[in-house]
Amino acid sequence: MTTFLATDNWYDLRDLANLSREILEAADKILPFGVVYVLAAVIGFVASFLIFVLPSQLFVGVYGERKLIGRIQSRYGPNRVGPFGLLQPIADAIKLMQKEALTPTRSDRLVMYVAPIFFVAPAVLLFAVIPFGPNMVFADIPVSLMYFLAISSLPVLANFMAGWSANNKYSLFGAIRIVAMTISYETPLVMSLLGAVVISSTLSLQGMVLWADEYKIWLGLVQPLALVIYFICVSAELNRTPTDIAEAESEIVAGYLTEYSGMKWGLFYGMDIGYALAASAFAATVFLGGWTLFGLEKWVPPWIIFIGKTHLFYALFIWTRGTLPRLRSDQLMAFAWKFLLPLALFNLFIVVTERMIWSEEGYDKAYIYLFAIFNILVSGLLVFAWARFNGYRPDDVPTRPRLVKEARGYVPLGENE
Amino acid sequence: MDGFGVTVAFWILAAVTLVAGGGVMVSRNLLHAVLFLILSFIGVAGFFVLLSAEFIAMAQVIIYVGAITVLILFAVLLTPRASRDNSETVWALPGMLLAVCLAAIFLFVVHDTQWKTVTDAPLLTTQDLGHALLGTWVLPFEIASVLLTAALVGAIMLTRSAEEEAEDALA
Amino acid sequence: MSVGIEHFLTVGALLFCLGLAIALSKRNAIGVLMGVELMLNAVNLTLITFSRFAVSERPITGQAFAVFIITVAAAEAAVALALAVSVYRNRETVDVDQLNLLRS
Amino acid sequence: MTGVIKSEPFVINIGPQHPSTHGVFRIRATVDGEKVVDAEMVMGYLHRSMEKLAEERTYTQNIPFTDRTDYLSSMSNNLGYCLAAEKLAGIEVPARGDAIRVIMAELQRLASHCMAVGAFANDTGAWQTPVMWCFREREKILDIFEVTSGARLTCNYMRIGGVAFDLRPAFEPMVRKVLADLPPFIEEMEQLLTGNEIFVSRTRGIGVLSPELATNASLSGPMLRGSGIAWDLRKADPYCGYEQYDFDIPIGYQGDSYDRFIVRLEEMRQSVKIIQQALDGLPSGPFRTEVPLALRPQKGEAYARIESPRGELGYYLVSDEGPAPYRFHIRPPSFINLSALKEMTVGGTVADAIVVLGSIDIVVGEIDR
Repeated sequence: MTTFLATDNWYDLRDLANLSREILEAADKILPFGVVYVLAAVIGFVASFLIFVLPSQLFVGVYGERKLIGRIQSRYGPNRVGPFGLLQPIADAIKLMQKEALTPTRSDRLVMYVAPIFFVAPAVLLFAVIPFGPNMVFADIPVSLMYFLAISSLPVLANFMAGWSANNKYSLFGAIRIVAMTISYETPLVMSLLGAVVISSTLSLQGMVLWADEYKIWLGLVQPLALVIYFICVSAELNRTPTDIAEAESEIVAGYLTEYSGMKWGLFYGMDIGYALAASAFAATVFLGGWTLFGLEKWVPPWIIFIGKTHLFYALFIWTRGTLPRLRSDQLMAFAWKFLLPLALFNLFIVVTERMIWSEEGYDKAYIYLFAIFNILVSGLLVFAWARFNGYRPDDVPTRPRLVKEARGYVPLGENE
Repeated sequence: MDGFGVTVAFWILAAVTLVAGGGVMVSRNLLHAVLFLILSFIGVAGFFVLLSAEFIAMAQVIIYVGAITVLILFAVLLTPRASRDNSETVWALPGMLLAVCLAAIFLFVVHDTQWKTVTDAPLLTTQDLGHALLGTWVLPFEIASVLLTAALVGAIMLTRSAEEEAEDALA
Repeated sequence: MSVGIEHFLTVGALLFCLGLAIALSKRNAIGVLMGVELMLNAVNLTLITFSRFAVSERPITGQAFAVFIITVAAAEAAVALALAVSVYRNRETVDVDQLNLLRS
Repeated sequence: MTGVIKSEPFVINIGPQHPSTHGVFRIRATVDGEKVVDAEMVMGYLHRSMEKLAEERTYTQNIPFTDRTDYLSSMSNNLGYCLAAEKLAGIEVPARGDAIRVIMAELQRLASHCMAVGAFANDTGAWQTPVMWCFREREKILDIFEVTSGARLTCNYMRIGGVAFDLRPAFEPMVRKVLADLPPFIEEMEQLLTGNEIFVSRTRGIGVLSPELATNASLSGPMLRGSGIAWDLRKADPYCGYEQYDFDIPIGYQGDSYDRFIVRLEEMRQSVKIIQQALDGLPSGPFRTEVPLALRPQKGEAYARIESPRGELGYYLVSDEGPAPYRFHIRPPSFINLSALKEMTVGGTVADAIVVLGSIDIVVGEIDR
C-alpha cells in the first residue's frame, strides 16, 4: 500500500504508525495473548487524541473559532489569557469544572446524567476509521464509510435524551427539532456520499484517499455537488449556524442544553467541536484527497497535510457561522426534502451514468478530468435551475423602500411616489 | 470461533442485548423503554460484527438506531404524556407463558441438533453482498424498493389530517 | 473457551421470545411495535449466524436475506407508527385494549 | 407537525429572562407544536414609576429621567420633554439651538437604528456579526455624544430653552467622519442581510401588519411606515425647524418585518442627509435662551410630540404654577407599537414571534417607564 514511503524506520516522522508498530511487535513478544490488542487500542486512541483531537478542539475549535469570528465581527476575540489569548480554552475549561452541575428537580436524573456520556462515546469512536496517513488508520475496516455514517447517527439520541430528560419546555422543543432535523438531513447526506462511493467504487476511507492519489484529482472536484450537499447536511446535523435550530439561542434559549451547566454542558460543547472536527476530517478524506497533496506527501508528513485540510474545512463552518442568519425549522425541513434530496438524486443519476460511460471506455484516466469539468458546470446549472423551479426569484425582493416627499397617509402599492 | 477476545465480546454483547431487551419489558416509562431498545439494537449490531457481517452491522446501526428508534421517539412524543406508560394488558401472563414455552422449545432445538458448521468464517465481502443483491436476488430487491416507496406514501397518507386533505382537494 | 453456533442461536432465540412477550403483553401500541422490532432483530441475528456457520455453497444468502428483513422492518415501522399516530388522532388513545371498534 | 394530531396546546414563557426579549419583557405564548395560537404580553418588570417621581421634581430636574425611559435614544427623549416644557412656558429656542437639537436627534436616530437593525438581525439568528458591525458604527456616534455632553448613553444634553453646552471644536470633524463612514456601512449591511436569501425568507411575509390595523392600533414610526403609510411627524408636524431640511419618508410595501427593516436602513440614509444639511447651515449665535432654573409656567397644559427613532414620542405636561409639573405623562412609542404584537405573532411559529418582536424594536425602559 505504501510503496512510495521512503523508509520503514520507526523514527520516520512521515509515518508515525511505524513507531507504534515497533512498540506493538516488541510488546507481543513479552505480553500474554490478547493484551496487545488492548494496547493497540490504547495507543491508537491516545495518539489520535493527543496529536489531533484535543489540540484541534482547544486551539482550532475554541480559540480559533472565537478568534476568527471575532475578526469577522471586527473585534479582537480572546486576547487576555496567555500570549495572544492562546490559553483561553484552558481557562474556559477550568471555569467550567468549577461550576456547579445543576439538575432540575423534576428531571429524569439518570437519563440526564447518561446523556453527556452517550454523546461523548461516539465522538471518540469516529476517529478510529479516519486515515491520518498511509498506515495511520487505527481500524482499516472495508466499510469504514458506513461505519462513520452509522456512528455519527448516534449522538442525536444523546441530544434527544438531554432535551427530554431536563423537563423543560425549551429543552423539549430543542429535542423535537433535532430529531426531526436529523431524520430529514440523513437522507440527502447519504445520497450525496453515494455519488462519491460510485465514482471511487469503494466504501473504505483509505481506499478513497488512494483513489484520489491514483487519479491525481480530488473527489470533491469530480463530485462538487455532493461536497456542497455534504457540507450543508453535516452542518445541519452538527447544529452549526445557519441550521442550529435545535439550540437556537434567540428562539429557544439553548434548546436541549438549556438545563445543563458546568462540565456536563462542557462535555456537550467540547464534543460538538469533536463531531465537527470528525466531520471535517471525513470531508477532507472523502472529498479533499485525505493525506495526499499531489506528491507533496513524499516530503511533508502526510498527517500534517491531512490535519491542515481538516482545519481548512473546519474554517468553513466557522465562516458560515459568522455570516449567515438561521433558517426557521419548517424552512429547514423543506430545504432538505424539496431542495437537497432532489439535487442529491440528480447528482446520483449523473454520476451513475458517468460511471457507465467510464466502464465502457475501459476506465481511462483522462475521462475523470472530463467528468470533473462537466460536473462542475452541470452542478452550478442544476442548483440554479432547481432553485428557480422552486420559486427562487431574488429580483422580486425589493431592496429599498419607496420614498415619499409628503406625509400623506396610506400610499397604495403602485401609486406614484 | 475460538479466542479469548471473541469469547469475552460474545458474553458482554449477550448480556447487553438481553438485559436491554428485558429493560424494554420492565421499564415503566415508555421513553426509557425506547432507550433500552436502542441499547439492544446496538448489541445486536455488535453480534453482526462478531459474525463478520460488517455491512449488515453498519446498516443495522444506521437503520435501526438512526432511523427506526428516532421514528419511535417521534411517535412517543406525538402522543400525549398520559399515554406514555408502558404497562401490560391482561394478556401479559398468557403472553409470557407462551414466550417461555417457545423459548424452551427453541433452546431444546438449538442444543439438541447436531449442527454441521464450518470452522473458519467464509470470506464474504461487501462486494459479494452487492453481487448477491443485484444478481441472484435482484427481483426481491426491486420489490423491497417498491415496498419502501409504498410504505412512504402510505405513511404520509395515514398521518394527513382532515384539514390538509381539504386544502389539497381545493387546490 | 470458544463460542459456537449454539451460543448465537441461543441469544437469538431468547431475544425472539423476549420480543414476543413484549409484543403480546404491552398495552401501548408503540410498545407492541418495539416488541416486534426486537423479534425481527432476533431473526436477523439467527440468519447472520447461519450465514456465518452453516455449510453452504452460497453463505452470502443469509446476509442478503437480512438486508431484506431490515428493509421490511423499516417500512413496517414507518407504517405502524403512522397507524399509531393516526389511531391516536381518531380515538385519542394508543391503548390496544381500547381499540375494540369491531367488537359488537 | 401541527395539525397531524390533536395535540394539547401548552404555554411557554418567552421571557422575562430570554435572550431575545431585549430586556425584562415576557410573552406568555400558547403554542400548539411550533405554532403560536395565543400570545399575551406581560410587562412591568422594569417599572420605576417615573411619571409619579417627576411630579416631585422641578422641570429641569426631570430631564435626566427622560434619559432613562428610552435608554437607546436619550437625546430624542430630552428633546421631546424640552419641547413640551417650552410649549408650556412659551419659550423660544434660538436658531443655533434648534440646529444642534436636530443634529443630535438625528445622530441619536442613527445610533438607535444601528442597534435596532443589529438586534433584529441577531433575532433572526445571524450570530452576533451584524450586531457587532452596528455597534462599531454606533460607537462613533456615542463618542460624539461623549465629546458634546460628557455622557455616552444618558446624555442629559438638552435644556429647556436650548442645549446645555455649545458644540466643541472637535464636534464637526467627528460628525463629518461619521457621515462619510455611514453610507458605505449601510451598503455593507444591505449586502450582508437584504441580499441574503436566508434573511429574506426569515423576514419577508412574517408579522404582516395591514395599513388598517397599523392605523387603528395607533402605531407610529417605522412600524407604521413599513405598512405603506407615509406619516412622519418631522413632515406632518415639524418642530425644531425640520421644515427647512430636504428629506424623504421611506415607506414599505406589505408591512412585514422585512419592510420595517429596509425602512429603518433607508431612514438612516435620510438622517445622514439631514445632518449634512444641518451641519452645513449651522447658524451662529446663542445656543440657549436663558431660563430660570426654577421654572414656574403659568397654569395650563401642553403636549409636544416628536418623531423619535421608534415613532411618535409625546410628552404631556400640566402645570399648576408650581416649580414641578402637576402631571407628567409620556406617550412611549414602543408601548403603543407593542400593542399590535398579538395580531402579528398569532398563527406564526415561535421563531417568527421572535423575529416580529425584534422588528418592533422595543426598549423595555420605555415600555415600563
